[in-house]
Amino acid sequence: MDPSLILSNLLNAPVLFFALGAVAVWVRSDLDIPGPISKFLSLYLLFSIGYKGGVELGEGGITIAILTALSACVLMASLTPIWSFAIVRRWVSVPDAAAIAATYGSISAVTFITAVSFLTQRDLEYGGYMVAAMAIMESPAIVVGIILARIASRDAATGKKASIDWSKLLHEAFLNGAVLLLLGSLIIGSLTHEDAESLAPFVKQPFNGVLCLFLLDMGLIAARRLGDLRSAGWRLVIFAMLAAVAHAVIGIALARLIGLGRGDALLMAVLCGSASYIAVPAAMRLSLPKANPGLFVPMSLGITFPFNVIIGIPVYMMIIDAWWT
Amino acid sequence: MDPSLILSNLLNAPVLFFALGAVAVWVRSDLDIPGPISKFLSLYLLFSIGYKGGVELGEGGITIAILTALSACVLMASLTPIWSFAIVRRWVSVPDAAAIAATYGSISAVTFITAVSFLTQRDLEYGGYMVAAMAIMESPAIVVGIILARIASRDAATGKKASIDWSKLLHEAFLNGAVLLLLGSLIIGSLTHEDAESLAPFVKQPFNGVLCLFLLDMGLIAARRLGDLRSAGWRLVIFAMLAAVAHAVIGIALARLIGLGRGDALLMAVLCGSASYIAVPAAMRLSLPKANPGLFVPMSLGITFPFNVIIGIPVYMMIIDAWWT
Amino acid sequence: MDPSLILSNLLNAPVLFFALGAVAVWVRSDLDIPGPISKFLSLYLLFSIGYKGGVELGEGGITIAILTALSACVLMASLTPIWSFAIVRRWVSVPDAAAIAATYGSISAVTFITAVSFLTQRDLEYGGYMVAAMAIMESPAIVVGIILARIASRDAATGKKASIDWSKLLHEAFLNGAVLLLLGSLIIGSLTHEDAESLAPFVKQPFNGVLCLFLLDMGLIAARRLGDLRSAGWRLVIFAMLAAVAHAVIGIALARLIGLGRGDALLMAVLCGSASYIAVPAAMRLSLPKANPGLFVPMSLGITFPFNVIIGIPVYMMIIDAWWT
Amino acid sequence: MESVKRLEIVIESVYLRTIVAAMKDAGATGYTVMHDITGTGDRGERRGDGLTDLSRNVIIIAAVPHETADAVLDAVQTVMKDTGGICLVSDAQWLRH
Amino acid sequence: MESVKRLEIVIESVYLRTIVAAMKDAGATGYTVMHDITGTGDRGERRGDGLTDLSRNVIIIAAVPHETADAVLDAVQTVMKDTGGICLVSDAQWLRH
Amino acid sequence: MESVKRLEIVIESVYLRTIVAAMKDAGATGYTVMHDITGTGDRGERRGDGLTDLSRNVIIIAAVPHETADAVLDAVQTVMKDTGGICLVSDAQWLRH
Ligand SMILES: Nc1ncnc2c1ncn2[C@@H]1O[C@H](COP(=O)(O)O)[C@@H](O)[C@H]1O
Ligand SMILES: Nc1ncnc2c1ncn2[C@@H]1O[C@H](COP(=O)(O)O)[C@@H](O)[C@H]1O
Ligand SMILES: Nc1ncnc2c1ncn2[C@@H]1O[C@H](COP(=O)(O)O)[C@@H](O)[C@H]1O
Ligand code: NA
Ligand code: NA
Ligand code: NA
Repeated sequence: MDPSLILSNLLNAPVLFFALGAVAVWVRSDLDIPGPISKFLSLYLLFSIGYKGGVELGEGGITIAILTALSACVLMASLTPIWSFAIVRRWVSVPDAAAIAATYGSISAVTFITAVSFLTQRDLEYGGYMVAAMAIMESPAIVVGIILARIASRDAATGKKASIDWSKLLHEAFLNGAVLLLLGSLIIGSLTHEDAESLAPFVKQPFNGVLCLFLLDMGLIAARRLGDLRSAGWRLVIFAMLAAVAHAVIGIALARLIGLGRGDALLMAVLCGSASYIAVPAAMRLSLPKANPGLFVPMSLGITFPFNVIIGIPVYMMIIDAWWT
Repeated sequence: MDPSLILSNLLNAPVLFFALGAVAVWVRSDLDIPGPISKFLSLYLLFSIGYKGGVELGEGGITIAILTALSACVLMASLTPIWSFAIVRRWVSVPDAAAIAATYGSISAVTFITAVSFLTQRDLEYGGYMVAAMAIMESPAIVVGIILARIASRDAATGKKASIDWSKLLHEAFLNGAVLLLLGSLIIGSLTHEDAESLAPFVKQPFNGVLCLFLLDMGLIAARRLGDLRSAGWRLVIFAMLAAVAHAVIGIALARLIGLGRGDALLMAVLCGSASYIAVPAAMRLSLPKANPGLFVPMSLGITFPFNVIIGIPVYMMIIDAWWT
Repeated sequence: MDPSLILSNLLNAPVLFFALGAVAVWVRSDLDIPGPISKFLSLYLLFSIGYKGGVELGEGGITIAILTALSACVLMASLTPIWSFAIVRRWVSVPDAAAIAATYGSISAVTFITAVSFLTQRDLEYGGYMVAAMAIMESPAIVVGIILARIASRDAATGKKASIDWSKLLHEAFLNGAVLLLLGSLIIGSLTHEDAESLAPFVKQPFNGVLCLFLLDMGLIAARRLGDLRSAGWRLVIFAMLAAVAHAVIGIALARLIGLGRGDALLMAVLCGSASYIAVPAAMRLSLPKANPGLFVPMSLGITFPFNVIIGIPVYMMIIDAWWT
Repeated sequence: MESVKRLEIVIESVYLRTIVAAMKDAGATGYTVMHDITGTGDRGERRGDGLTDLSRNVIIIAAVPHETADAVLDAVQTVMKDTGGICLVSDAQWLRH
Repeated sequence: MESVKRLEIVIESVYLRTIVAAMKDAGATGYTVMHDITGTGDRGERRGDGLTDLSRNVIIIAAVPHETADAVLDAVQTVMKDTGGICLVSDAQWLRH
Repeated sequence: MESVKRLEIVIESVYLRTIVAAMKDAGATGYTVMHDITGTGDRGERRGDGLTDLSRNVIIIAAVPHETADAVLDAVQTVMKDTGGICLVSDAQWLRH
């Protein structure tokens, strides 16, 4: 293994802008990115990654190999919450455990996008279908998390079942804006791949720059949330890091098993190893209002996200490099 | 005529993103584009189309042919409200009829821009002066609409004249932000056409991508407004479509008469066939508060706009292709 | 001297868009750029100018010549407030004089950026370290201004010392968002200069276009503020112009003395000749609430800024051209 | 502290200038405006759309001394007859700076 | 002018739909919403982050006739038991358009 | 429901931190802030400009129990002596969650 990969990742513009955001919070600067701009940058990134993935899918078509990979991803997204729940349930209440479980079963689009930028810089290829994999991994964990909460609270002595508004929940899980934009751009990209040139300068050229600005914003947000971690306790902090590594390694093993290339394997690793901080927390607030957002949000945003972006991605790459040769 | 042109227009990225926006509303997703971002995208499009048009005008200079075309456009913008008023007055009150008349006499910048993108994709040329035509067609209909409302209410038995604040009205009509930015960019483009390269990457490369995002937003907005149509009744819905076709065909005939090229003829068609949903509604709210915005806004935004973007543009192109050869 | 340079600067797209903004206010149009978009455009410009400067610094390294130039800049930023205070103190109160002094000691990033765009258009080179100079010139004047206010009020008969919250003040002076983003981008640029290509299309291509939109916004803001000038009186209006010229000429002389090139000399001139309207006013509101923002804000934003952008830059260039040959 | 009437007006944003002008004419010397307000009333939901300013509300708050309150309220009612909207009136104490 | 109860509710924005639905069911016919509200209360600071809508407040203002006020207040309290938030109630006069 | 004083403060946004700190010191435990507020008062129009935060208002709402109300009001007045702004005080009932 080559530790210089970690160092060189640290000297990567996106990672450094993330650090700049965190520094701004620590020195209590008033540096701030207005809310609508955050949303715009994230809309752009989803639009762009979705469209590019779709164009590639449209050119290559859907193969058995792709369907296998997608199935593996959905499987991971559905199983991860189960063991995560079993582990954290020892330390926190049922709703908190379910919310954390759902968070870690789902994915972080920005981590994925940062990994894509990492691959591009190293001229490693990846398949457009991995974007589809990202889109379909966002939601299953939400459903599994809520089912876990329900089963566990049924077990409890009171006998009172927690009632769940399933239509609202499925709606929240599968039709939230980010998922819809990603899937929509993917489909539109695959339908219009023949004249993709007209959109190429828009989806490609500013991509890295927008990612830097967005990670600056993520640095601000993550560092602010970090303070909430006091209430989480050291066990959850450690979980937030170990879960990233463990899930990523399982993802890499799975990628090896089904014969993915190195680029796809890295993306699979970050999908499995990352945790949600947009779709899942919103769904949890609605469906499990008793779950404390002061736990699952800072774990995902303050620990797992920076861990993956700064250390995880190069480490997973080193593991893959070692394994694939 | 070649129906495949309609189909191929349906598989156009901007049109598909418009559809994605509408779908998002129908499945009640929370996909949303923040208000300031909507305004920014529209500022960019006006800036960009104005500047490009201005550069071309500056290079070519103003000719008799151009002045003829501009006069034809102003004529159409002033006459359209008159017959529109006469038609819809049978079904709605005087202020409602006047507001609808003004709406259909004016133009929709996004329809124009979508038509420009349609032309660019087909390598058809158009003159920069058509942008000037768009700018000067926004306002006359507002004035004509208000005059119609005044005359018609004077006819009524009461004898009470509706008083109009002309300075406020003309101000609203000719100095609203969109018109000013468009005209300003046009003039600046024509003054600085010699070093237009320094702005070229900004005004050209992201254009199609921004249009896609903007049409996504328009899809969200149009689909939300569609619900308001219940109060409009089927006659107005049919008017909203027939008016588009009829005005576009008159526009095409006029273009033929004054000898415009095919690209310019298409732009003339969409200018005549489109209806306003920014400048006019705002002016009507102020000058005719009794006019129900639940009628003229959804007619323009929910029917005429999608009709033109999805079906109208390729159909007008087919008519022109048949006529010009 | 060649007066055509002033004329040709007047026919520059950024300057014309600034004028368009002012015109929009004068005709009372509703043209408006939403607040979050203003902030976004300014974030982009700071990010971009900082990163490009950093890449250049990283490539060239830090030399004695650079350190000399930076020292000269800090010196100017610290001395300018002293004589400015002495002059305006005759006409206004101590806090007002101190606030004006701080304003004129600090710099205007947009003036600097407009000068950069002016140089680029004329293919004149400038050193990346001038961006560093801009970053370190923002803050000293704030501190000097507050010290002046303190000394002057101590002199007064009452004997009551104005108490200053130094930690808050230094914080405001050195860690405000704009300074931090500029310095951060500079450092990141110099650290990652080896693969600067991945960000090049983002930081370079839209730069001029964004500057135009931003100057449009500045035109709106400056023209609105101009009305506040009634309370300022003609002496301060004249000061706002003479100070620009005088400080710029001192800056040019200094540049000549330490042997800077023509491009760097122009940037030095605008740094010395420009006045702050973001960092300083915010700091003054907090530290000197008795200072009337109706004086120092419109002086800087309504007079000095347009003066420099429209007339100052080409005039300073002519002076430099005459002197350097 | 001075006893005043606190007026709280919800009105479509296109009418902001109109109603503020009317209130000033009637003697109101100060007011505060909140933007980007949504709401539902007799005439359906108003959520605006960011593109047009149509169908978006503002809230105007004005503290008015008792002696001018009636005149200002009359002015508000006259404008609202054309434009719709609501006005809530309550008593408050004004702490002057 | 009609005498009404003025309810002013501060609640996390994810619960906006829930509480508005409950208030409508209890008889409230109109309401006004302010967005992007920050605040501090028992459960710490809420400043949101623009990216997620989590941890950002809205304010809902509703003028309710005295006869339905109790039902609406009950509905509000039921929702707030799960979601947290505050509700201030005061008397006001409603000037109808 | 508990009877409280409802404070509504309009102040320039640069002073938000200052006044909130003063109110907390005086015993206020919670508050709610609305941003991007414009207005007109003795010192002319304040409409801000998006670029600087200067000349833009915020509204702070605080429900304060009667026993701490006077201390908080004193703190507010002390800050406002330097900064300007207005503070409206009224009675309200607080429905706790
Ligand atoms: N009972 C109410 N309480 C609070 N706000 C209301 C109420 N009724 C109407 N509004 C507000 O006033 C606006 C105009 O009301 P309307 O003209 O009745 O549709 C609505 O969009 C709401 O924002
Ligand atoms: N005393 C108070 N006065 C005004 N607003 C309050 C007060 N207490 C809480 N709030 C608001 O209500 C929200 C939720 O309060 P809590 O559930 O107590 O954290 C806070 O974020 C504040 O915006
Ligand atoms: N009578 C009033 N009613 C409502 N708001 C006011 C009133 N007077 C002043 N304000 C607000 O308080 C801010 C500061 O007021 P002033 O310090 O008097 O200029 C203004 O910008 C308004 O937003
Ligand atoms: Na995961
Ligand atoms: Na038309
Ligand atoms: Na200076």
